[in-house]
Amino acid sequence: MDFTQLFQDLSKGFAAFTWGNAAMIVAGLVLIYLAIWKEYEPVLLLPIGFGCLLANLGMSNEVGFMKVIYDAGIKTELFPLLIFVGVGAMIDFSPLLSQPSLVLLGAAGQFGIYFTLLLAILLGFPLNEAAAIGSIGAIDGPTAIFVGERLAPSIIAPIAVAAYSYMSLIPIIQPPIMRLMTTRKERLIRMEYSPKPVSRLTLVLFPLLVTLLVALVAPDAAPLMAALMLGTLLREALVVDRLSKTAQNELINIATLFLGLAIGSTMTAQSFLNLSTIKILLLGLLAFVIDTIAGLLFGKLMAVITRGKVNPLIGACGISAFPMAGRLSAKMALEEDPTNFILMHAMGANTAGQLGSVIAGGLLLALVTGIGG
Amino acid sequence: MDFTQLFQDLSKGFAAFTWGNAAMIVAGLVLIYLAIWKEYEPVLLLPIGFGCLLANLGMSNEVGFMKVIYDAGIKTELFPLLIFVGVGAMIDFSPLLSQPSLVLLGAAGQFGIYFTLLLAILLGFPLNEAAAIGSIGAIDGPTAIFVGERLAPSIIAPIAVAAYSYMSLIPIIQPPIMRLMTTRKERLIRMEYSPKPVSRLTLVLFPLLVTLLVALVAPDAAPLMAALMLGTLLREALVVDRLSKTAQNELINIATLFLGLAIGSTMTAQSFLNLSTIKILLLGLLAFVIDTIAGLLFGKLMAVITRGKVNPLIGACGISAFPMAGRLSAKMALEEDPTNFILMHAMGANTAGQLGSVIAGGLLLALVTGIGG
Amino acid sequence: MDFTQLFQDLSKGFAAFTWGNAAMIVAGLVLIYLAIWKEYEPVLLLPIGFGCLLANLGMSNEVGFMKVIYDAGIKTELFPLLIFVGVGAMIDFSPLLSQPSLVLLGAAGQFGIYFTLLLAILLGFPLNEAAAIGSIGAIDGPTAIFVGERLAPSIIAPIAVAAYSYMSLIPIIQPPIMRLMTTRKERLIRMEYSPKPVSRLTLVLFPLLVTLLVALVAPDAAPLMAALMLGTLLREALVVDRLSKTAQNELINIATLFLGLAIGSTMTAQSFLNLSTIKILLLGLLAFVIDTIAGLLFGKLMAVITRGKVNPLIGACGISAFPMAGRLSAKMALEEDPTNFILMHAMGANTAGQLGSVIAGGLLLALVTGIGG
Amino acid sequence: MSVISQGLLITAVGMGLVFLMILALWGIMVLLVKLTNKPEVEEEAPLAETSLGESEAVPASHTKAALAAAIAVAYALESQASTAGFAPQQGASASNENAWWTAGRTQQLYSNTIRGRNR
Amino acid sequence: MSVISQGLLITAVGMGLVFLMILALWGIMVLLVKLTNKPEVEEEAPLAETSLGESEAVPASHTKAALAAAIAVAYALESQASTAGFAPQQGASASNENAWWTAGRTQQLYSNTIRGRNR
Amino acid sequence: MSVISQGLLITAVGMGLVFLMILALWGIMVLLVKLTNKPEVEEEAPLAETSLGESEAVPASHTKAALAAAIAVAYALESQASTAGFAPQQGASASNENAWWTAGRTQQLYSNTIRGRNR
Ligand code: NA
Ligand code: NA
Ligand code: NA
Repeated sequence: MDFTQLFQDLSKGFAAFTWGNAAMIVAGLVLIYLAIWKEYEPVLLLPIGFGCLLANLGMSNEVGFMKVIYDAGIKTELFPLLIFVGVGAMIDFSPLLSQPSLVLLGAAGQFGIYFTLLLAILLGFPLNEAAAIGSIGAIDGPTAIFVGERLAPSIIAPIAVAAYSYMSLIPIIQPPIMRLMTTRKERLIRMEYSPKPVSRLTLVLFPLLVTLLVALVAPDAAPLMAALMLGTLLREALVVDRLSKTAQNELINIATLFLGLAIGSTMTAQSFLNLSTIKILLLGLLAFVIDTIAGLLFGKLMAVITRGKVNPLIGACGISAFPMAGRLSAKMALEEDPTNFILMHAMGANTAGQLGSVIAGGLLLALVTGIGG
Repeated sequence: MDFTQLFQDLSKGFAAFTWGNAAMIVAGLVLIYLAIWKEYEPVLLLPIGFGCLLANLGMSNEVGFMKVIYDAGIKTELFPLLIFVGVGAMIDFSPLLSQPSLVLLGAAGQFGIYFTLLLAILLGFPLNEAAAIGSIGAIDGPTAIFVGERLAPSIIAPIAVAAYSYMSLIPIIQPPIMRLMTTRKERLIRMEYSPKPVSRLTLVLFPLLVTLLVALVAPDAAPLMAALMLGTLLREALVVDRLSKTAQNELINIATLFLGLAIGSTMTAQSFLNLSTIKILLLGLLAFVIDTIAGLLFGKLMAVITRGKVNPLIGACGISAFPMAGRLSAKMALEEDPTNFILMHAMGANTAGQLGSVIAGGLLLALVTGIGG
Repeated sequence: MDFTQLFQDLSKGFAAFTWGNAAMIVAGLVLIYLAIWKEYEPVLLLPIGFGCLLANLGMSNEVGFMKVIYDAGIKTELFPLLIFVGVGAMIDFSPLLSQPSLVLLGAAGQFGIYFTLLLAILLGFPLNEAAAIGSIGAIDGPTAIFVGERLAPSIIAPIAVAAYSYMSLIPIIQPPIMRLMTTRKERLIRMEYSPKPVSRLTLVLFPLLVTLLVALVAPDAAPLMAALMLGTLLREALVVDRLSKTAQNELINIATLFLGLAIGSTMTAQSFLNLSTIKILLLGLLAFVIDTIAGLLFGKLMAVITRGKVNPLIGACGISAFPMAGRLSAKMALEEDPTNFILMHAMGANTAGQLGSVIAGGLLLALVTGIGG
Repeated sequence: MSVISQGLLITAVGMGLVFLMILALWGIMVLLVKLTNKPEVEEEAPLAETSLGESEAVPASHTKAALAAAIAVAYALESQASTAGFAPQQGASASNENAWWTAGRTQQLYSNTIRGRNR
Repeated sequence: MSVISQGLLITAVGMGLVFLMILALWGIMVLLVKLTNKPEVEEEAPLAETSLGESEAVPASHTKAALAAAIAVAYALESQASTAGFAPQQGASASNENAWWTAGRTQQLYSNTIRGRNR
Repeated sequence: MSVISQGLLITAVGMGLVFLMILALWGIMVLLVKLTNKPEVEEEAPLAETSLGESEAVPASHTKAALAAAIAVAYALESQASTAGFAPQQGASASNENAWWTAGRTQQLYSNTIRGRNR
């Protein structure tokens, strides 16, 4: 009988615990605090924060049940896709379809991706990691995780944390930039409510055509776009309420909970506590700022071209971050003029940004694989 | 730097696209059209149609996330079984139990299976494929997929498509046959409402006894029947509402969505676009017709034997296709006489057909394995 | 053509059927009877009973779809953990937090674990099996399955059956012991309703601290405790209702159904029908009795120390068996005095027992691995 | 043996066994119903009257009750649509046949909901 | 080629392709809307009046109706919160723009629910 | 070492550690509650009165209120049954103890629902 071994076995929890773990646990607690008391994307930050705790208490994604969950949902790319089916079933594309020109705003809001990529290269990241960091600029959680997991799985944790944290910080990050970049006169611009009705046929054909287009031109984005469009199709078909509701509820809830836990479980001290992580978090913030600036500039351009028929504020929704960015732009316009409702246009631009983000993410994957691979 | 390779990588979506893919995409769109505008089994045809699109846009069941879903649910036979748990929880066997003789109609409606098998052999299909095609005659989606996947996984797509498409076409396929095969006088027959109450004990013991019987006599059908009877048991136990509702909702919805997608994802041009598929689709249609005829003939026989106490129309429900066939028969009787309600008897025969189909499917598996294997 | 083989293939169900299978099917039917008509933990005993039927009809956890389910959920330990997430989301720890001293009762109710372990060793079980049997004394299904599966997977079936059956028999097992061990005067003791409110911050920090403590001191219990505390966190966060409800409904229902089936599917005649099983079932019953006695004795001790401020009846809730034991204690007090409400205290002690059981289970794992491994 | 002979054999044996099993099922059901259901005294009518409470003139109230039942069943059918419920009552009771009859009438009235969306 | 050159190339090609695809999407959408939507006759106002039924004085009832609509939308928004619904109507119809306008007003009134809990 | 000695050792160490951990938990809980809960002024009684509004005669209204509360809780318990809820209030508040008391009374009245179906 070896008492030493018994003691070792009983104290293995303490023995494996490091100062780094303690620091990461504090980080996890901060995420949980932000989730609960600041209500920053709680459905994701809370599981991520709790997963971070677990990772630093011996339950990382490399052992036991967290490995099972991680392998089943992140490695197979299933969780982001399931979440996208649910998101798609929640998105109403009719504001965009009744004002197709808004789709252009969805392109401008992707500049941050490439700007960040360049900056990350300058900071010494290899191409694949730089591109993965750039994907934070897609400002869309599932896209960032999908692209990041394929290009650089070792830094998926800081990427996901940056993507979701900043997304939840949109109401803090964007307003100062919006005020700085637009004049009061511009923010007062009223937008005409388009009288064009959108038929059911349009709403059904749209997801099918988008899937087709993206699968042909940017096949690397195809799974993401297909999942998103499947959700939209379930929603607009009107005949499969059962499936649409399941996608919007059980499916997305379960996938979100486990995606959050799994992402959090990669945040071990040894993989997260290094200079790279800090760089990634800073670059991610920059990506958000650049995206917003590019979107606003493009919005101003459209305001000029249309001779003041477009309120540049909706340019800021092109970054994706659906639906927070859309709501925020409408709110900013209301702050200047309490009778100026641009919610519909903002949501149109926001859904355009969602599409643009997925497309840009897919192209990024293809380009990096094609050039760097 | 190799621009050619970059271009290749960017255009890989187009490069892999063939005319066959285009044709199959049209086929997928047709399924989606039938699902949405004709409301033919939309919860299945819509996912199948969308899966077909994906399969021909580089996302077949042989790569990526569709492979994950296919392997997890079709190869393991889990999806059809989960669906059956949900279906079982939706079936009320009391109409059948209060008129046990109706169960005989569930045997007659299986002739189509064997007739189709013989015809398929004559058309040159090997025995295993012929039997798999025959399983379309079970007129029950999960059974056809379960049997088809075991006997001939390479032709599972046309089998599933035939099974679900024709099942949704029941209101178009059956009425002419019903009018042709029965006289107006027969269709006017009223059926006595049996006063026999069915106790809870009966309803609980029934699924247990059926599981036992089938597992002993037709063990190949045991998983299917066990899943169906588990659902019924959850329903009739009355003490596990939680589980019964979960089976009828989340479980069946999620399984249905992914089963549809997975089946659709096998419909690649190279596996689907050939003469065999056309033959299978035609044979499947024939199976439905034969089943209906056999059922009606047996119904007429019962009408004679009981001296006009059985309306032959309910013979057409013995084919399974639960619950569409049952509703249709009742509707046909109402068309002749708006006060002739035979819904209960039709549902009894329909549930008998459900049982008969599973049993026949299991026996088919055993016989083909025993003789041909 | 070999008719003998055909006949063999058709009769393989009968051929494989043994008297042992028949006996086990009767056992399964008894479980189903208890579930439906006695309402003893029906959500678990019904699936276990049905799984037992399947196991003895050729569908055990070693073949086919039951193997898929077993491997996916029991071998990976996922099902007990998912159930714990749901249970955690149902537990209100505020009664315990407003009277922290009740937590002591959660320790006393674990004596049965070790007493049973010793007895099992005396009866000739090897150490790992004896400890697995002892885990029945945790009086908590997921804990017993988690510990049992790690220490002695071959006897997981009788352990699970004992754990859940006796847990459902709590209203029959405990009352006589409670009457025997306590005086009427003791049972009449009224407990003060603590006026201490519990803040949201407390309720959020509690699961986090418990996870931390247990992960460091009893890392083998960490997954179980983490799952339980995750559920509680989702509940108390108040900002993730979606996830909390999903955990309490879909997640726990699906996991419960399949856990039950999978456990039942291990109850084949050859693994279950032996002397060991009978010993295990008897030892399990003893574990429940000892746990109750120890809890009551500790309750009496607390009554003495606090000079009659603690009703010893709540000692019986320290055994876990949440929430049946808590309800039962409150009911016993009411039987003596219809105006004596101790439900809150009983629930506090009951949740303490839940925590104590998980901790004791984890320590048992560590000790047996450290000493015996 | 040729494939077609095999097919014929399978057909013969298969259909034979299907009928045998269905006959066995019939026997089991008859036996089961006989063993598990004792003859019950009629207790519906009084129950129905009691539950309705104010039934004065029998024919009138009967019509009203039938209408009320029809509406109730229609509502139930509608609300059960999401779970593809088609039976008027879960767990058949003594008033089984009336419920089915009413359901028939109701479905007739609401025939556009027969081919529901969610199945 | 250096990594930074690769990055610049990716940036140029990437943003170019993003704009190309978005332009393609624009074209598809314009075409799609044109092909699938026929010009419809106005039919909202009478419908609304009919459905309200008792509108006597137009200005007053209009205000009332707007208020009623706002409340209804607010309620709908509230109850849709659990599915993160943010659009006033599923499946946009002819009265699309009014609904959005009303939603805007409602969200203004209930601004504290804009950042809902469940997303 | 014999197996039984191992068992005794495990028992001794195991129960010792269980008690140690539970004691640690006790300490943590006491500390936690002390640190996170500031003393609050009584605010229940007026609140309750305000919410009920029309309480005139104290004894009578008290009984009525208790009855109303009991019914409400009973209803809540019933409707929570599907999620195995057993606590009278999610997220304990200042009126914690009253709620539990009421729940006790209610459970007594509806004792047949104590062993609910769905757990
Ligand atoms: Na973006
Ligand atoms: Na059939
Ligand atoms: Na215990």
